[in-house]
Amino acid sequence: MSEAVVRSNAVEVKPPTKKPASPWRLALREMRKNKLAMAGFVVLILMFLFCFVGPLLSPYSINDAMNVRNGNKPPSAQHWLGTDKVGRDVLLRVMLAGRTSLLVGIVAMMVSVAIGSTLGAIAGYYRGWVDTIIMRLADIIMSIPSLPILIILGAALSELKMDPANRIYLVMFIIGFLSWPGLARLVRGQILMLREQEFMQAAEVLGLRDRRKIFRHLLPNTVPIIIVVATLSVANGILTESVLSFLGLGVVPPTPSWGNMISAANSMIEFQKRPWLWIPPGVCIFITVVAINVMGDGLRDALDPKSKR
Amino acid sequence: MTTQVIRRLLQTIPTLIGVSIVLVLIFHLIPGNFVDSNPTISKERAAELKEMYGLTDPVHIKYLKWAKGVATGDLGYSIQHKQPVTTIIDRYVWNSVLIAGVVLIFSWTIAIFVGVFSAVRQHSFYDGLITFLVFAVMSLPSFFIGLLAIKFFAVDNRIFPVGGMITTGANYEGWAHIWDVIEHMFLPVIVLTALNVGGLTRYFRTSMLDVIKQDFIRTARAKGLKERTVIFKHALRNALIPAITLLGFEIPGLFAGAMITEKIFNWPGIGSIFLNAINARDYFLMLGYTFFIAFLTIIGNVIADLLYRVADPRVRMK
Amino acid sequence: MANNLIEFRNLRTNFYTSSGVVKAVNDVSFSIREGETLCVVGESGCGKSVTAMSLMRLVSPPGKTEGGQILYKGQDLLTLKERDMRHIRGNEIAMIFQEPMTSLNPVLTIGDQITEPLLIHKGMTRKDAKKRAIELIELVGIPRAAKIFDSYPHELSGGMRQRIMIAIALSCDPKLLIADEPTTALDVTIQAQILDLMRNIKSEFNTAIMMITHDLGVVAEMADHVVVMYAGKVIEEAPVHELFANPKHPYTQGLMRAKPIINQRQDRLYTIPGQVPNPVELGNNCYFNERCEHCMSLCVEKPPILTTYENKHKAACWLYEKGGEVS
Amino acid sequence: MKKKLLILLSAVMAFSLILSACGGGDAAKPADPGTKVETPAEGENAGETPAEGELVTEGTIKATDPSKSPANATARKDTVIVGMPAPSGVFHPQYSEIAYDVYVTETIFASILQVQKDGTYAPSLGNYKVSEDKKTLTFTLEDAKFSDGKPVTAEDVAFTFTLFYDKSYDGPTDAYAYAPIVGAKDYKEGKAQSISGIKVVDPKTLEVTLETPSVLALDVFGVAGILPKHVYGAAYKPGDLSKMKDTFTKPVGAGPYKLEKFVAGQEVVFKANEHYFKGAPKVPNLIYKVTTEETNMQLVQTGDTDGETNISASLDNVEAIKSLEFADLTLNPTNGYGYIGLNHKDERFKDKKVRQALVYGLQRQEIVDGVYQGLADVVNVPQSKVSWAYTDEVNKYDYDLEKAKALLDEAGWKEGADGIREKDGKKFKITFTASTPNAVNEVLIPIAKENYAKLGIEFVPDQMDFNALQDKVKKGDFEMVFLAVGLTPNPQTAQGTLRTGGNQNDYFFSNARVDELFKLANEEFDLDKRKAYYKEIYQIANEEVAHIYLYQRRDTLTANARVKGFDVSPYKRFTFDTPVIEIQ
Repeated sequence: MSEAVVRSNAVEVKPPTKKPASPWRLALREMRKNKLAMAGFVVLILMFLFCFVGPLLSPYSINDAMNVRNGNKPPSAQHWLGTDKVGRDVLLRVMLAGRTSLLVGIVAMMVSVAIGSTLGAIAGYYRGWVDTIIMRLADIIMSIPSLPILIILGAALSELKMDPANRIYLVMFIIGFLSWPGLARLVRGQILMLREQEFMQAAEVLGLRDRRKIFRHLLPNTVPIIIVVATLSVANGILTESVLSFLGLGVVPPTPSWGNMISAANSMIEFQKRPWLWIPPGVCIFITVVAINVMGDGLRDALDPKSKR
Repeated sequence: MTTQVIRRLLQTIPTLIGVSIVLVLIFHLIPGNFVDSNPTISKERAAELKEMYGLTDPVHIKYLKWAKGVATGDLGYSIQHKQPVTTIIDRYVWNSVLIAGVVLIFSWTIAIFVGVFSAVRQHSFYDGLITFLVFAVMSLPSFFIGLLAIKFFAVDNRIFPVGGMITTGANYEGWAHIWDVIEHMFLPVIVLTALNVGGLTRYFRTSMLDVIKQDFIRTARAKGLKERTVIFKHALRNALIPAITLLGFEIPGLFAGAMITEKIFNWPGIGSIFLNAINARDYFLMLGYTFFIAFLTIIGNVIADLLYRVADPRVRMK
Repeated sequence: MANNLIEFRNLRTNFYTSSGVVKAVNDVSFSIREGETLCVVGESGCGKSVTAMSLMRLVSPPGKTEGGQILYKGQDLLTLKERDMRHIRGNEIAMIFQEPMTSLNPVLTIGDQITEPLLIHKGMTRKDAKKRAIELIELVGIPRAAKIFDSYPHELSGGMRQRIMIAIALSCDPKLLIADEPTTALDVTIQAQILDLMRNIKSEFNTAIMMITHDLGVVAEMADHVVVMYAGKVIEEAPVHELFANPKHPYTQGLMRAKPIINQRQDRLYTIPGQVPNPVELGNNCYFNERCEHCMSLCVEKPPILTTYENKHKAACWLYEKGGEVS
Repeated sequence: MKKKLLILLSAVMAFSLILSACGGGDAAKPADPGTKVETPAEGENAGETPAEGELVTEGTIKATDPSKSPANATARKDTVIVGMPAPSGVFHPQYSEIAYDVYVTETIFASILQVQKDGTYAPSLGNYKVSEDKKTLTFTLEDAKFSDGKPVTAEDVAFTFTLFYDKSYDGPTDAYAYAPIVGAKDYKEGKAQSISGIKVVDPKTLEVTLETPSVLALDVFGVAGILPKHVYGAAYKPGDLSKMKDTFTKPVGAGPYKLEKFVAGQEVVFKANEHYFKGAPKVPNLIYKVTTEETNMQLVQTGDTDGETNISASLDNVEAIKSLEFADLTLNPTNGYGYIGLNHKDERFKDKKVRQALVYGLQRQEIVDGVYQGLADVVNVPQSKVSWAYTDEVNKYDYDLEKAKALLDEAGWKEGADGIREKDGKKFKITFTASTPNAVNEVLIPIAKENYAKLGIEFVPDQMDFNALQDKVKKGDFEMVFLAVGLTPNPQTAQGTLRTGGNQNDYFFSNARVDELFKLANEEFDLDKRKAYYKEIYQIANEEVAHIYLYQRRDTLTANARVKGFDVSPYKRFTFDTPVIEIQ
């Protein structure tokens, strides 16, 4: 049943007036009640620890020489998750790959948020031709199918004499760059609404500069929506990277990422014979993305005043 | 109405031009080309061929030549297939459309029902379970789900065919042929639907939650309508209308998703051809196909936009 | 004296919110007689709307009707099967709401929405239903009914929409019409028209009306009988003239004083001091005690009981309770 | 046409099939945690494959129990289904470029000559004779008919040959470079209506006159699928072959089968050509089914296919096929090889001693075994060991660290304080351009890094996308690079890589004697004489270290044992067996 009735009846009841809770504290409280979201948060923290602290505890190191004679060994006491084709410890690789994948997701998100919120805010604030140009640009990027363009950019930019170790940054930026229009639209919508509100007239009266108005007064008000989109786009970044890796255009070996680890096990025989190669990275992607998604969903519920119980 | 349609169509022109410029620029940057990958031809011959294909033109000439062709419905010449790009697209795209269409229908139907159910039972155990499941299928890379599906459904248990679109050598006719194709569609459709349905389900859930809180739902209930009528006639209709605009953006998503599944399930669609084209550096096929999808997206958006105006009485065109 | 159409007996509806249990309707009893207009008065959040929704059995989670009975024609509505209850809603008991702008479904035509109850409750054919719907539209005073039938809500003004809501509510000749602040969101002139319309309906069809309002002007104009609610409880109940002439409860008195009176210039309107108490933290006392001018020690110790006095006047206040003075 | 395999090979590299590797039977003990994994002892020699016992790495492994063939395969009494990656639908012998289109055209069209298992040409639809001055080739035809029943005549052959020289011909054959016919230039430039060097003598005889003698002309004319002029003539307009492209999916030829149906991306269905001049094929229906790397093995297993051309030769796959028991597996050396290219313009690599040191100092066997587990050989010449022109009378360059060090010392590269060799104040640091993802590089890079460190050379990998790499190589912008190349039956094509200024010679290798030998060989049609020339070429390439030759891997052909008669070699593809295969 809906909450409509509740809203029109019971919620007229004034909220408890114990402490004037800030919206953030309210959101946090709301978050804490969402068990699924909290679980996601905890899992995510564990995953970060696993990836960033784990390798320090491993007896192996990325600089270990490869030894093909020790390759494709099933899990054992020495190698808990076995070894890959060229004899590297899968557990260590999974952890290091996690660093890459998480980093890709986070940086891609930051790029997307930086571009998306700035352009969105500018478009929403200035309106007119600035808005038209920015939104047209967003349209263009949104209407180009992202996967082909990712593939092509990946190929085109490999022209830059790029060390494969640095290529992940490229991947991050491409993923980030292609995902800003969605956020820009959301932010623009919010800003269009906000700029008509009274506190903005106050800012107007104070004679603040545009930049200050946009970045100090307007944008902060869109933070909840940005946070939600940002969270979800981290998950998206991780998935996109893995698909690119499958096509051989993502993070390239020897730098491990979850995506390229799975795609290294690309034949059915490998799939059946050596599950330790693809199950660990697969499970890691799964856990991480689910965790981020449920957390993002929880955040959305918590930060969205409309969905308050 | 007609003027609205025309105006809306005219508005797409700058976007289309923008898209085409961006595409040509990007494609121009791609290293390697088809001709140079043939090791048996002399340098003179290679130069001759590149000239013939217009690969040596500076980028603005390339753009103008190509744009001129596009304006007349010619997307260029596939060097690899030695055919016009439109012929190649026509040869393979329908198989992709078939999958995309079925996936679209399935994923929307499922997403609507699940999303509605989940919204109606908000915060219940079912809602939590569905939320989790939805995120679960969204949380695996498409190729991985595809490979897993083949492993479990086609290799370990031979429930579905391993891949392809028809049983080779069977020469089925009529219904047998149709059933054969359907059988081969199962796995790719399941995988693509699973991937597609998650986001949509969330969308419908949120959208339904918004609608269910509206006053007119209370009115409908107060009329003594059955809950089913309230949800599906009164609430869903309101939730669906804004979703129409989503349809436009479904197109690139579906075709992009299909690229991976076609590759894995050996489905003879345009996606796998495109992937090959990239690897072979079949310049115009890459460019043509990408532009084709962009074009579909833009047109899809226009149609969605117009449909929205038809469907929503509040903005209905007079 | 007419029969009781509806009888609330010790109704309790609670809301389980994240901050605690809200007793939105707390042991409420009163009745509505056939053909009578009963007004329920109170501030926002006093539980008057929830009482109505409880009657319709449309309280939705986290709210729950947990005690008491609502007798309609001798049947307890609260124990009715959902199917039977559906047959009562919109058919025997109809309801109109405060926000005419949002209470109609924006994507369905007016005609669709008016004919809906006719089709399901009266089993009419589409054709008959349309005919009846057009009659109803005319009945509520909207000209060019046939054209309106095919329009969408956004094409109508607020007043017209509220008329349409009334038409929908009347479509099945209900025994009881619940009107939840039907005029609050409307212009004053429109308000008067809507109230006129409702009065006409009442006299024409002998429909009982349960009108929920916070506007004593509306009460004076419409009511036969008045129930005053405060913080989920009925604190006073009386025939309209009796109440206006002789308000007993300090809260009611406050309400009366807070009402501007025409031709009488006041420097300041009277306001009842203090705030509505936090519904979660209600103690075992008179909920009005903090704001009451006449607060006594007893008032903070024990809740007063609704007691019947002369002229069918009921009130829940220790001031009139001898027992109160004793203990 | 010969180039298709090369294309296939590049494609293979581009997609970089990750050849699954298996350490099965590896006796090496797992290293203790925390210690560096030991690399095999220095000087340990190649040759031994993992202690697997008798790993057959070449030839045919017969099915052990043909009766295990799946029922649905056995049920096909008149149809053979062969799996392969998708052909693109260019079914025209002069245009088909990717290997799978070539498979189809070879099945539908017949050519005058046909390649044998050792790479030599044998008469097929006809034969040829060379004139005294070696400039005139006379082709004679057998009595043969096209699948539509019309006879094959010299007119058809002339028509076919002429197409190669059309101005608008954009197929993969560089006809003029291989077979400079008299008058071809004039024809191409539109100055002549026909090519004066192509002369129909009588309906069974055709004379072709070349400007200069070229043994490569056979690679154009000998293997060109003959087009029936009465069918294709309608689509032919000099200077505008656009209509020819409409005929791609409606091929008509004189080959063993005719096209019944082409379902793009799915299958190519053939019917036996009852007019085939060597007698109608025994199998009435032949289907090429599109398969993918991921699942082609499963299709053989389920009986969906009777044969599969594209299962990569890895230990995993070999074992899996063996375990099917009903399938014959043919392992052939791939007609190509992998090598490390050196930029001969680089000052350091100009010194032969340095180049040799780089070969001696690299554990090639270790690398090759690491990648292919025995299913590949280390090679020392740029030729397949099954070719008639092959020689192994060359330096084997077995791993020899001391010798490598000595050579570098001699070359003036002295070890510096940091252990890195230097000369004239310059450190010896090699940037290694490598494509990624790539299975070979994955193994090669760590081993080479370590090997060369021992030599006092810093080895820095620079990994990139395959196409980017190719671009760099074309521009000469590299020092050292790993690549693989395909071979053709005619050893003469190697001139592209070894001759000064050769089209494939991106490494600036230049040797006057090699240039001379190639010229001599190209003007000689006698096999024995040519063999001697090539031998010398290979010896020079080996001695001079034109490239660091690495390996020749394996290709497979898997066939359900119910189909008999496949007898393939790296040169002779299964398509040539289609007229003779039988179902048991």
